[in-house]
Amino acid sequence: MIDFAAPGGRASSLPLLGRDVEPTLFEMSVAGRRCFQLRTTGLPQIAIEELIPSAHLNPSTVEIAEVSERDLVAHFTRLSHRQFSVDLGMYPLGSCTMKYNPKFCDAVAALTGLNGVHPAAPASLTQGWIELLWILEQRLVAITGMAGATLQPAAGAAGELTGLLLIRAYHEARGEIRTRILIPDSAHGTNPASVTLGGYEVTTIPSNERGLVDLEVLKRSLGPDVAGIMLTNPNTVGLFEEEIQEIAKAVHDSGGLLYYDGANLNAIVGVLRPGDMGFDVVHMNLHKTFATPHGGGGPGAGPVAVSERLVPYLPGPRPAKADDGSFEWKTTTTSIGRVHGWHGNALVLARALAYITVHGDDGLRRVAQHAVLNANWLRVRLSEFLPAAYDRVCMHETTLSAAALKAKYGVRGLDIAKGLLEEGFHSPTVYFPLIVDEALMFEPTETESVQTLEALALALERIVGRAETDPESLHAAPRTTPVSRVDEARAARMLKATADAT
Amino acid sequence: MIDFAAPGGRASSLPLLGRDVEPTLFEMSVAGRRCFQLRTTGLPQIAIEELIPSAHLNPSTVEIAEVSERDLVAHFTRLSHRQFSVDLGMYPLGSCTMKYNPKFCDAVAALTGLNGVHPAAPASLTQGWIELLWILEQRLVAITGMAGATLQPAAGAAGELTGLLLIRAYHEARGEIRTRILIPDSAHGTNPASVTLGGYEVTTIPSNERGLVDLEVLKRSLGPDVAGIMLTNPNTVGLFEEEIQEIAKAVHDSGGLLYYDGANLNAIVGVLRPGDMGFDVVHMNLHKTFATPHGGGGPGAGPVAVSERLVPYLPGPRPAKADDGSFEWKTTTTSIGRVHGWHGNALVLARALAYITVHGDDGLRRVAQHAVLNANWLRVRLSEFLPAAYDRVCMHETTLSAAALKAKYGVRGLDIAKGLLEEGFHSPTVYFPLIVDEALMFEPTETESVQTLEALALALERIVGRAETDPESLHAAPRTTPVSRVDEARAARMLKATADAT
Amino acid sequence: MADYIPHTTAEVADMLEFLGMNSLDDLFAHIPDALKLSRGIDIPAGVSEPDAAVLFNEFAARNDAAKLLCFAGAGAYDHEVPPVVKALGSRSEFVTAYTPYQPEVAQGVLQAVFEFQTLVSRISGLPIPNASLYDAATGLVEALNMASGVKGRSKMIISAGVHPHWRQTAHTFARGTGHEIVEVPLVNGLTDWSAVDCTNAAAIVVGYPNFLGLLEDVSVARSLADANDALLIVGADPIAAGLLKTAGQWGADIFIGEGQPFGTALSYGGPYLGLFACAEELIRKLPGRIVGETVDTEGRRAYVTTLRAREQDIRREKATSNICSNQTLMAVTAAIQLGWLGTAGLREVALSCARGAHYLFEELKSIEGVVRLSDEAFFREFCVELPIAAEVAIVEMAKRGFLAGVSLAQLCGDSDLSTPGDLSRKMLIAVTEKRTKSEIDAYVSALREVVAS
Amino acid sequence: MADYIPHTTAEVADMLEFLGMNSLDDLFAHIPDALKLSRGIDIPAGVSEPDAAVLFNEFAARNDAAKLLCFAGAGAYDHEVPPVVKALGSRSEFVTAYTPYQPEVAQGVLQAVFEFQTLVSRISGLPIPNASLYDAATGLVEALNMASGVKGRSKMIISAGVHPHWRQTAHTFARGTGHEIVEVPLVNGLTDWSAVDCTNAAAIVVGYPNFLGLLEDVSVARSLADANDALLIVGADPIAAGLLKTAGQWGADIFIGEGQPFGTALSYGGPYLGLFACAEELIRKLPGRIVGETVDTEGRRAYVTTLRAREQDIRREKATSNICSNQTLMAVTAAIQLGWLGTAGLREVALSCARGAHYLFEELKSIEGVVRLSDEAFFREFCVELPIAAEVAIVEMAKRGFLAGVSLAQLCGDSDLSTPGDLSRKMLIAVTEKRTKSEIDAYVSALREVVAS
Ligand SMILES: Cc1ncc(COP(=O)(O)O)c(C=O)c1O
Ligand SMILES: Cc1ncc(COP(=O)(O)O)c(C=O)c1O
Repeated sequence: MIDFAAPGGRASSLPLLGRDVEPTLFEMSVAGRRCFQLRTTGLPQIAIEELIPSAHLNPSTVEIAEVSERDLVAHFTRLSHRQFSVDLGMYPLGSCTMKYNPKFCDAVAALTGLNGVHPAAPASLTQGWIELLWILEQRLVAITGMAGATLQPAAGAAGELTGLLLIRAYHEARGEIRTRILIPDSAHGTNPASVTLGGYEVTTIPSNERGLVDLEVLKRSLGPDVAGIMLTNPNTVGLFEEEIQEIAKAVHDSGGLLYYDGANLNAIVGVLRPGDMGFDVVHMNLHKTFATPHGGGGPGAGPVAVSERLVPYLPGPRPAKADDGSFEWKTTTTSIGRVHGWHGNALVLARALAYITVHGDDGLRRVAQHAVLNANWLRVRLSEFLPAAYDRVCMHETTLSAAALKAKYGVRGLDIAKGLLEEGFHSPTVYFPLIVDEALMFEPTETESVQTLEALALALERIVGRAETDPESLHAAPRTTPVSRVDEARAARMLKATADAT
Repeated sequence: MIDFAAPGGRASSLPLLGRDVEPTLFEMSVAGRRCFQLRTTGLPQIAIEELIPSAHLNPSTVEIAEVSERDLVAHFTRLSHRQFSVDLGMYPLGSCTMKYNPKFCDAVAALTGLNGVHPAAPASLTQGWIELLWILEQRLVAITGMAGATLQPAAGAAGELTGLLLIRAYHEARGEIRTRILIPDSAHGTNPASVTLGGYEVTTIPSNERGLVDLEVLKRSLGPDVAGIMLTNPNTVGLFEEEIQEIAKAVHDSGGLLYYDGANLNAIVGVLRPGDMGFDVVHMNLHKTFATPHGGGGPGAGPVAVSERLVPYLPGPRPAKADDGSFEWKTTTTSIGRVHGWHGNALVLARALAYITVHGDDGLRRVAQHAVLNANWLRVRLSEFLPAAYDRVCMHETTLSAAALKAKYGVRGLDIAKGLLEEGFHSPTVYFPLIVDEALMFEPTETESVQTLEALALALERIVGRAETDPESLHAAPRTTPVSRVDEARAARMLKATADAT
Repeated sequence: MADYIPHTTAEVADMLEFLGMNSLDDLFAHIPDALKLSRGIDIPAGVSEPDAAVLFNEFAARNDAAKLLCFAGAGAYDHEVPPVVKALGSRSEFVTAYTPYQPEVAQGVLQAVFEFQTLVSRISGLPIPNASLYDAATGLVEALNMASGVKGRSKMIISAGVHPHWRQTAHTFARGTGHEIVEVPLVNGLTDWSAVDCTNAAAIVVGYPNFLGLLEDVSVARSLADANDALLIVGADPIAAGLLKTAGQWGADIFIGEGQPFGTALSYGGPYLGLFACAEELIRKLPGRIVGETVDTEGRRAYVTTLRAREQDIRREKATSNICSNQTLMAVTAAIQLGWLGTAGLREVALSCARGAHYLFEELKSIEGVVRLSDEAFFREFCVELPIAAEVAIVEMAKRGFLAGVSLAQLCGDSDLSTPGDLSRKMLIAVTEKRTKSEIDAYVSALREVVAS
Repeated sequence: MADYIPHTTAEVADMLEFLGMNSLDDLFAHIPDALKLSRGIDIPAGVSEPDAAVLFNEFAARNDAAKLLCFAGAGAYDHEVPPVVKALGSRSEFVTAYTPYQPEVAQGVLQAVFEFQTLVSRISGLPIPNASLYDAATGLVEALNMASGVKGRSKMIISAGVHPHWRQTAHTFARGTGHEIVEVPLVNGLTDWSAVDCTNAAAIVVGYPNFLGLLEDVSVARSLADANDALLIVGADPIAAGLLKTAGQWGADIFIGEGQPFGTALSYGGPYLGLFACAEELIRKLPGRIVGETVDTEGRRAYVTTLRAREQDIRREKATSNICSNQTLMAVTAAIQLGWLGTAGLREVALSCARGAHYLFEELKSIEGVVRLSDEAFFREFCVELPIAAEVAIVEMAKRGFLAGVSLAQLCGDSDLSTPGDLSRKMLIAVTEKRTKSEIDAYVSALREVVAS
């Protein structure tokens, strides 16, 4: 498949040493080279043809790549050096809560007693795991002010869809046919997509000029066909929906339920509870608020907690404590069924419980307080040269706009993002939420120090200065990274999704 | 102590993003910030003054540095990105045997059953460890063709001195007073230094024009005052001392003993044994031949194996098997005593046994064969544009000379070394051994592929080309590294060995 | 209480002063008081890491299953994960990275995922892979949604040989999409397609091997798909690609698979790795992220997430999938594990699994009362009927050091078409390359003892 | 047999052809045949990693000591090493790096060692640290060699309160250097300087605390050193720096210490970390490497190993030390661990050790027959005399889950001046910050049981 092989020992793709392209695993491959070592089984070496009918056997061979262990290590270690991460520096990414991921939680996940357990092993042999998950469910319920939860959803989006199916099951059980879900225009894209997959239609509620749900429009949109509303609070621009009680009342009065997108839970954990605001369903992104690492895009975990009236429909099985004190798995007959192949992203769940155990109630409250403190400090500090989209106290994140810079100097949000890479920071979230023109959303999280916030502010100040004096240099940014700005259009136009594509 | 604090979250010192200076831990410190978490002991909180007399208490506080866990992680992760390593690319460092360090051996060292054992725990509670070390001693003895060994020396140099003390003990027991040790002029600096610390005088034996010990001079230097000779074979220019049997006979005939510096064992492991060549003492650098990682300069391990007549003097305690099959520690009454605080660098020893276990006799032979193959291939390939110091078959490393380039273009060995850094390789060993003018010593090891060797050759060819056309660019190298060429003279002249030094 | 907050008291005071505030509570002043917790949340006070470690070590110690030699499978397999793969897959740059939305500083994850995609494509025999889904069960759901998006139909024909949890998950999500799911029963362990009405079906789904370990003749399903203009979805054990025909070779339009066997520990079921690939013409409906090759402004090869316009953040309610975070770290790990295995290693693992399973299958003959459920061809897993309840046998075998298998009754629940009759005495047994002959022999002896007693 | 060699058969053939050779044996043709092994070396054939893992897991399983609550010390202490320190210290760039001889690509290790040196300097109270030595025992040897180099004398006065293994090591190496070592006996656990003749001594060495855990009045040794123009070498427990006076504050010229308590696991005794620092004027005789700050050609701060002219590779037979590879990785780890502890943490650890040890010391009063050996001030370790042999007590305590301490007889061997009388019933007990009150209480109950039975 490959007729040449690249040197594994040459490190010129390493930012430490050069700027070469890193060969692919396939380019490094040499036929006959090997790396794997397996146990000596002592089994009779019967030919495969004697075990499996030839109709099933692949007449050719699936080629992987044939590299030495030395080259395998060099390749992936070098790739890791071409990758930004929380462990290297700040990610002020709004809506993502890229906080420090405690190594302690990794150590928990590395316990053989946890990661060596087969998911179909009977309850009697997995008491530790079931208890762990049972406790986690209790903690999440306490944190959100709900009555029960499922731990199965593997990420936030899966949690959303699960929550919507719970809302559906609730209405159906009451014989009600409701077809619409309200969503504010600032919502994350997963929300409308989940609504559709939940079998509902989306009705978009515009935000008012304060960046909040327009209560009057909302009330007008309600009706007997509305199954519920999906909100994030604080919402995706980082503002608290101050009229949440009125919203909840209006929705409940019309027979609808309230869904809480918990992506922004970091702003309120230990301070407020979605349940107290009137929400019926809450998903949590454990990979945000509870610091389980993002893994370059996953795995996450998106448990869903619900109020009393939705508990009967929760996916099963759920961990339960039997009368004799032992732990077991239980599914109600009214359950909507499973939403994951097994019990959810169990090791992620264990990490989250580790995080919660260390913090406790007081620690979690401090998390929210300092996350909000950092965001507001940054908002005020940045307002000296970059306008906030909404100029008042924010929660855990703050949304700015580069619209003025764009108008004046042709420097877009993206240019600022790329400029920030050159300055030693990951970029903020850009162009989300859609309701803010040239949005730049900064979420510092509580684990960054004020020194880092100040350094970020100074970097942004320099970039704004460059926008005035040398906008071209920002269009050309970043230049210090392993690759310079990549051609995204070409990637889509001439799709090459595998090394074999031509 | 520090009146400002540096941002931990800014990654501009990261080669991936920029070229800033990385702040020190002390610059990142903020009074009152904390990171550590300890167990809750529940002990009475008695004031220290009630436990320890004030004469012993420090009236002031030793200041460490006060950083958050997030900043601690960012700092040391970034430092790791400013560091070349085997896992990132090739180190063709002669005399160092920088081969791939199998992760399996790390996993062995990570076993709690090994690393959680207190060194003073009684033998009955540490049977696994003693057996492991007992087996390792047997393996090393088999590999070297010796009769017994000590595992205590913590590195090669410690092994050398231990070996010299064994030679001394041997002669002393025979009532002989011998004062000199012969050393070839190509020897590694630790050899003469160890000789002095062993209480001997060094007599230097010149190498002949073939890069080998001059047998005639050697014979002339022998006498009743010569305690022995220290040799490396293959020697430090990578050549096999072909007259080793004659050398051994001459030394033994005059009552002296032969010491084998095992730094170059990788060339012969499984193929030849120092014992068969006539050596009486052998130290091994487990961090070379047996692939235990160098750790940025240590820990290593330098076990010393000896022939029958030296066994009684070996340092103790040594692992032993009792009649009932259990394992115990034993010291002979004639032992020279301990040379390490405990049992040596035990986890390094465990790694080495893991390496030996996986390879076995045949695997180790393959190691030497392919190490020598790689070195010779590289020698011939490079000879197209860089002369070898000795133009014939070498062992596991090959010594070239940049003397001609220096004479012609003013490009020194050091410039070539720095140029190679820009090309994505670590540099070879330069200016060692001292007997070769502008020495460049390349040791590819068996774990590098021929593709990597070819890439290295092409890089060197480009550098030689630059020497001709643009020597200045080589004096200015390296320019792609986190720092450019450093001012070594200034470091020595204005010593600043701590952040507190002024 | 412990936390990871750097702020000193003095710094908090300074920061509040900068904001013109007096206390941290001022930050929340705009929130209705009625909503604020007065007594905190009802969870225990925090403890230090080493105190918490005691608790988690206790949890771990009470999972006896972790100490047993594993013969359980059912979609989760005990494969070798060597130290080198663990070391590379746990590099913190991969672990603590965000989704690679800024490609210039994310080439590490992007290239690793590109390599993963290439490997998924080869293993599936289909040209268009994605960057991963949550797991195989949700992968099935995505595949069904894709089929319905492509075909504009809602009837789904699913073999009862597809893993029961995957089918259950499909049923759950069908509540939202309104898909009509028709399950096709097994006869003698293999799908009996004879009675099923595939008219108007969007997709036909078959497991290969099916969850009982047996090798289905996928060509029958392919013919049915052709005859009814439906898509063929094959859910395959990716390890089988070392020996058996790929999904693509059987003519599948969509491949789904559970990627856990590629370097991910058993982990009590997660995080696992949903593998997904499809035919060229289905690309516009592909769920999830896809990494593509491109160049940077200097013409150097570079990678980027592409075809973003399909995804929920751009398409919003019109997207056919809502997936955002996926299982990237497991995908990176799978690329590493496959790089470790190489062509020969993947084949060797598959062969060793097959040999071990067939050896055990033969050896079990010698135990009276243990009936092998089918004599159809199987790969590395098979089902037996015991003279005692499978759950009892598993608990007894555990005392002897073995996780003997998976009880079908526990796995399937009550109403499952896949294995008619009394499920309670049926047990699924899997063998991986980690099991030696002597371990298998010991297993047989132990099981003999258990069924005899 | 397994190996990590990339060469395929075809590549080997090509390479040999390039060399004009026919076989790998040709590479060794210039070596006398008589030297070549015909049957290979006498060690078992190689096995795969997972097969080897079985063996090493068995070794590990047979070290019961690893499972016990540790009250053993004697220079090796069971301190908290948090996951964050393990994760950072095991980063492969640090682990697999070579000695930083090419500073441009070694700033990571160099800066970490520079930070380590700064911390050693602060903890020792002395301005010139080095980049580490093998361990404290060999550190003592280096200190003696340094003193003899500086003073041109060979008499060494060493308190018998210095760890017996350190003293034994000093005796061993004195065979080469010809140093005359005079040991000063203990009385009631503390050095009795009254009878020692220090004339012509190069150095006076004292332990602080001494190896019995007791706090020596170092000023007496300082006066003796002053009176005889000798150097004062203090071997101190570095954890004590969290509370007690530093070596520098006591007037030491040289500090040596065992750095294991800073982030290194017990590891059956190694690799550990020799800490070393000295007064400004001794710098030219400093053993081992030293990292210094400098600038690069662009004026950016940079680090480099410096004062190389002292070292063996340049000074050769004139060097006062032969050390080359040291314990860099442990030094880097110590910098990380100290960064984790910070000022408050180091103090807290020291305090917690002292409190735990004193609490246990008091509680032991309640056990009849257990005699505390001295009432002098101690830090975190002390010695008791048991009514039974210490080795027996330790084995019995192990059955109850404790590593009770260290038997003095085992530690010291026979002829040791440090604790006169019958050593066999004496046991050294240490307490670290990892031991809770309830663990200590349980220890006391268990010991009560053991000495009663
Ligand atoms: C507001 C909001 N909702 C939902 C999600 C989706 O969560 P996940 O990526 O875990 O599926 C995100 C993720 O960024 C988000 O920011
Ligand atoms: C030939 C030779 N001898 C001895 C040594 C010293 O070994 P160590 O650094 O393990 O003390 C070396 C190290 O480079 C060497 O190359």
